[in-house]
Amino acid sequence: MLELVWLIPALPLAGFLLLVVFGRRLGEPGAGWLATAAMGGSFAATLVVFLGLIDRPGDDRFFTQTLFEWVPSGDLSVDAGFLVDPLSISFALFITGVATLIHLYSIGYMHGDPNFSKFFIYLNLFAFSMLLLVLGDNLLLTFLGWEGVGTCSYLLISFWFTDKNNASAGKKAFVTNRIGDWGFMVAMFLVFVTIGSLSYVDLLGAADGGQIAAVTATGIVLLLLVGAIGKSAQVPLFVWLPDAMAGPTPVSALIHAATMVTAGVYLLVRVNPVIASSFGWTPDVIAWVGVITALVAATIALAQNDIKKVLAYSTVSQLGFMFFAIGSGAYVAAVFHVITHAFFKALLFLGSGSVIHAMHEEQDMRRMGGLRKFLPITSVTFIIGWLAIAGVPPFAGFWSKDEILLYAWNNNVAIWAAGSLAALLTAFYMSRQVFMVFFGESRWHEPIPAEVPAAAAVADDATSEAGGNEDAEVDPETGDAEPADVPDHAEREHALPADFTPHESPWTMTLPLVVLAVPAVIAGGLNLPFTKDLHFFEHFLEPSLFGNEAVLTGGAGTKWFVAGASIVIALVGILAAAAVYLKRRLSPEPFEQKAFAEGWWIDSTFARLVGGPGTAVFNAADWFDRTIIDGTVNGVASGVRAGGTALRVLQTGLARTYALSIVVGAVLIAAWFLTRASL
Amino acid sequence: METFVFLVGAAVILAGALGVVLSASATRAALSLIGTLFGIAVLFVAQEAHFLAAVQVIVYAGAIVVLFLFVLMLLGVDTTEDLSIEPITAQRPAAIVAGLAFFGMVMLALSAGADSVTGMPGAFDPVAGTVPDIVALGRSIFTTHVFALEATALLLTIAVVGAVVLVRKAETIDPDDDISPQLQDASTEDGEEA
Amino acid sequence: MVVTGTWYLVLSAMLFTIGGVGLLVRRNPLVMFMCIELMLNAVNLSFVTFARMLGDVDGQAVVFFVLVVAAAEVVVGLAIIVAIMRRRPRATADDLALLKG
Amino acid sequence: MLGDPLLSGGIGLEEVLIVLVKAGVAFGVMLLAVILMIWFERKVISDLQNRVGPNQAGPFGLLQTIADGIKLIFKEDLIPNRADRWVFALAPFLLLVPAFVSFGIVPLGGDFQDNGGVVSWFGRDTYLQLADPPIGILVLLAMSSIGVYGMMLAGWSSGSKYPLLGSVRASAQAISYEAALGLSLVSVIIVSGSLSTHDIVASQAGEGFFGFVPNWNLLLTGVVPFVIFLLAAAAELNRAPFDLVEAEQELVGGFHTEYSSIRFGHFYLAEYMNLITMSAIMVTLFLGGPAGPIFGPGFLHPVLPVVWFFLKVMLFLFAAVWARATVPRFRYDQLMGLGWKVLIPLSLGWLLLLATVRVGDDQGWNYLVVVAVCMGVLVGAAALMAAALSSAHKDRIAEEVS
Repeated sequence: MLELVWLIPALPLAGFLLLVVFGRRLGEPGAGWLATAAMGGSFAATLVVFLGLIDRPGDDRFFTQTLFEWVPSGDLSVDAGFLVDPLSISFALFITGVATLIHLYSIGYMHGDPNFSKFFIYLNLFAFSMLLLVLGDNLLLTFLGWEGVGTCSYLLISFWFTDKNNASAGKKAFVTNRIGDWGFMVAMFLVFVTIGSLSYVDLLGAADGGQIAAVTATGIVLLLLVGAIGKSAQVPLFVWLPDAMAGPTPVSALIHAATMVTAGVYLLVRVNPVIASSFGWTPDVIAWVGVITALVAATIALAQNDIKKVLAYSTVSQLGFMFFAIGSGAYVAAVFHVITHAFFKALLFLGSGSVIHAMHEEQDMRRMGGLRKFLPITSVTFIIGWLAIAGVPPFAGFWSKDEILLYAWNNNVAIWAAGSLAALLTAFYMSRQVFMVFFGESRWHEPIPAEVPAAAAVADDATSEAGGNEDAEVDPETGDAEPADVPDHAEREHALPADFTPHESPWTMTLPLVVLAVPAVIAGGLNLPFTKDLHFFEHFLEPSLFGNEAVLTGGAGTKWFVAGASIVIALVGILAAAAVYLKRRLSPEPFEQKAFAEGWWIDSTFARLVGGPGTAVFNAADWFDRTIIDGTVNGVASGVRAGGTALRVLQTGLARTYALSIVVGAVLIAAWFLTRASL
Repeated sequence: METFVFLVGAAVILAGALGVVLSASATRAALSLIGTLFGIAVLFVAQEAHFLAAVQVIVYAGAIVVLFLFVLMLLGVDTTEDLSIEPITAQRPAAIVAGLAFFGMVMLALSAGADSVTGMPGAFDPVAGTVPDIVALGRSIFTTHVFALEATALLLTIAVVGAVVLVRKAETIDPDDDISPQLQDASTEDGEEA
Repeated sequence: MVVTGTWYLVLSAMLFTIGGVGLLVRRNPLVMFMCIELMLNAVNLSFVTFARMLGDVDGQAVVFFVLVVAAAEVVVGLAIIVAIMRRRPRATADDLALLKG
Repeated sequence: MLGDPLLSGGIGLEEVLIVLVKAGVAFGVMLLAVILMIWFERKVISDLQNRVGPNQAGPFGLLQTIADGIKLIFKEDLIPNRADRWVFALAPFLLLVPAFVSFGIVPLGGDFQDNGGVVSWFGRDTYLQLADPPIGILVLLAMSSIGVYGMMLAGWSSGSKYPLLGSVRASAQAISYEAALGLSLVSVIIVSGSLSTHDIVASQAGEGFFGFVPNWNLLLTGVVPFVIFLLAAAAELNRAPFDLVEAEQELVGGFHTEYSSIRFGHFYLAEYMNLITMSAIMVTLFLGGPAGPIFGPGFLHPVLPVVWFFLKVMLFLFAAVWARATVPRFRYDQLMGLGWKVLIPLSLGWLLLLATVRVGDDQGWNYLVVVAVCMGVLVGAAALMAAALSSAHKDRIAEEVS
């Protein structure tokens, strides 16, 4: 059954190709159904492969399928092939599963969009790229998928590209990702130079066998970390992800929950033997990157008013959790969290999409409230997602987060402390969101509070303005990017009619919510901490980890203490939020610091850097390009032109002259051969 | 016997060739060309290439030169060319010098390797006549050279289509042609045949 | 006196030279075409001669293909000439010098 | 099977003499046949039209042709002022010579039943035909393509409009039908397995179906090539119903309008020579030539094949005259349409069919299946072509209307 692995990426690819050809003809909703069917088939294929995999004995769960030799070039020979092992198949499972649901949801969400079929083309291509990334049996194939998801995210984020902000958000994601890609590529070169192959089997085998020097391994891991930071939106390259909210909500769910952003986590977990053979401080670097990201993003999320931005920063924060899990050696926990996060974050995003849909594209939480009554299904499922992410047992998020914190404690208490703080903030801002959106009074006819528009404009558009400056990075000549002069909600104020009431979304949108809510509740069962026998997931992943999973030193007491602390933290966060936003006992002012709202000025710092010294460098490069490179090229061209002008006289246009020259040439050739023959 | 045939054939060939080059009228040139082609066919027969001789007559004399004559007649381009002038300076002496140089080269090569053609002798002996040339030729063409055969078939088809398209276009561009429609019809038909 | 292959080859060279010179000195495109045919025939003759000298029928096979290609060439070439002549009656090869540099 | 046994043992005086005699006999037979054929045609047409015809010169007017010839010789020989004299004089011979050369390859007699067509003259074995080149039947094609020059140059060199039109018509017609002629000829070659006319006749000499149906190519090739050949030959010969070249109402006298006296006589002669040659070729290709039952006393054995041959040729000659008397003339576009759109595709298709059957024989395929499949393919191709033609026709009409 494992031989069917090629079907997993092939089906979305087929869907993509079919839609490219017939998409417009199929129209709405046929194109969507085709894409969904392709994804569903892919999910089914993944299930089959998964069953085939668990059918094998534990140490035999490592299967490669070579399709053809892809890049034969001297010493470099790269096959196009797939690698099936517990790690890749776990990723493939939740990717195809969640993607199927998101496809389904999109049919409803994208209803009436003029580019309906194009959206599904991109979605299918995205899913194909992601599966290639995960299932590829060598770094180059993974890189292909890596670039593929980058391209697709660019296309999807700027799907409504007629709006300048959306377009620049897409560009920002693309450019930021380039930095990470640079790291990935250099890492690949290093790998090839070191072991002469790019295939995972060789790389992991070499690393596991201790054939890679610690220096080299550290270099590879750090470079891959750069790639992962770009793709998985870690500090300092996380700035693109919140802007990526410009895309349609299903895209946000697909990119931020299930797939693209987890690529970095996948990559680092995949190369765990390399991490193991690097210097001892390397994992700490990863861990600190993760924990700082988790904290920074969580603080920023506190002060956001856009329903999707909150979720975006929360994603960044959760990805930070996964990173410091990897840094702490808790690979299983990291992947576990990836999976639970995929479920509940997809649920939350789709839920927010449903809310936005109901509110006629209104995204400002200050104009929502009390939606519980109007959107029963959405609100119930959203609340489940909230409880899951906040870390309330027995919802899925609790188990994975607890596991991570446990390993963090085991590794370094400082990291645990910072992580716990991040968890507290998570519980707080998520509760804030839920209370603002679903509880309290409905506020959609109220104007935004008087002092807010300016602040909100700053807060809301800080990132998009920076997006404009990112734009400047791409094109240095238009240094003064046009600021977003009209705040979005000012336009929307007129969009809602007086007798407006929110309405529940169609079934294609609510069905995925309900389906996703189920694993958001129970996915924790994958890896229960109580006894060794309940560590299903850990056992399953074992063959992929080469025994590099950290070993817990503390006893059961530590476990219970960390778990208890997690529960307390979650409850404190929720209660505090309730006090501030539900009961209005406390002013929200201290929580919504300007620094938080402006994202610690990271974006604007980037913009200033790029706009100041950066521009000078760009100008220098521009000068070099124009004068030296163009000069060389043009010089050659004008030389050729001068020669041509001189030789033009020979071209008389008279056929007989040409014929004469041919005869002369023939005579000369004959003479040449005769002299050679006589020698 | 072969000497006689060769001498007569060579005389016809050279006379015809000179006729092509020297006669001012294009029609005379075409008639001279027929003479040359016949001479070649005769020499083919003298060298036991019977099939090629027949094909030479059928294709060259029967189709190609007929085409020339058709074009000459229909387009009225049979103006006698004034051979006493030469618009391109020094073209004529240069041509003669180059031609003689080429001929000299070939003669040199021939004298260097007279009667000693290099290469592996094949099994086909046309003089002994054990295998009729047409059988041997057929085998060669339909086994060793079958791909080339298909390619030339394709080439012919393309050529015919191309010729028809070329000629048709001119018709639509220039409807006030001085050729009567009937004759045009005939010329198109002829183009298709060859 | 025995006729050897060299006789044929010399004849072929003479024919080729005459054709080549004719191509260079004549201005009527049709006659130039005929001169090309002369050259092709010279080559054909030498091929048949070689076929006999070497006892290899492939020389004849080549002639066969030359015949076919010559037919194709004439068809297209004459079509082009017809197209040109309809626009510019009595044009010689020297008048068709639009491609000069 | 390698040509005439006469030449296999070196060439001496006897051989040269025999060949000269053969050439003389062939030429004599041909001339005599033409003279009689002209008389025969006039007589038969007269009978068909219910009148008497030539009856003054000699018994039954047999000498009428000779009288006409003498009259022609003594007429004034006119050469138009604008004519290209040299070509004008050459043209009739370009028509005449090929007609005779073609006749040279026709086996006139010989005992094909017992003796492989070999006769003994002066102690030498030979065939009763002027020449048996290994490429035999291709000579026919080569010569008929030379004949085109005769018509073409005759019309062109007259320096006059009607002959030019006539010659363009005639040569276009000849070239067009030559393709169909050649293709149907290939069918015969496939069945007989040789290009030599002698071998073709020999291959038809054997015992046929059921013991009495002759083993003729007419049947072996499935009649269709024969019909095509017959039509194409009529067109090549400019015989009715394809005698557009001499459509007096349109073209005065065709390409030889400006010819008079003996030059005109040459054309006349060539025309009938061609007719007879073509009939003889058809007999050779399809009706087994001189092959036929040999019986009776010994002295009859060399004579009977010649008789069979003569009878078969007479069949075609009569048919030609009959057609001239009864069938109306085609229009020029009909003629071209028939040639290009019917005969050539049909003969091509039939050729493919025969070739496939041949391959099927070699491979041991089921005969019926092969034929059925081939027929299916051919019918499909015909339908496609009919569709293409009709749509092209529609396009042309639309173009003309606009």
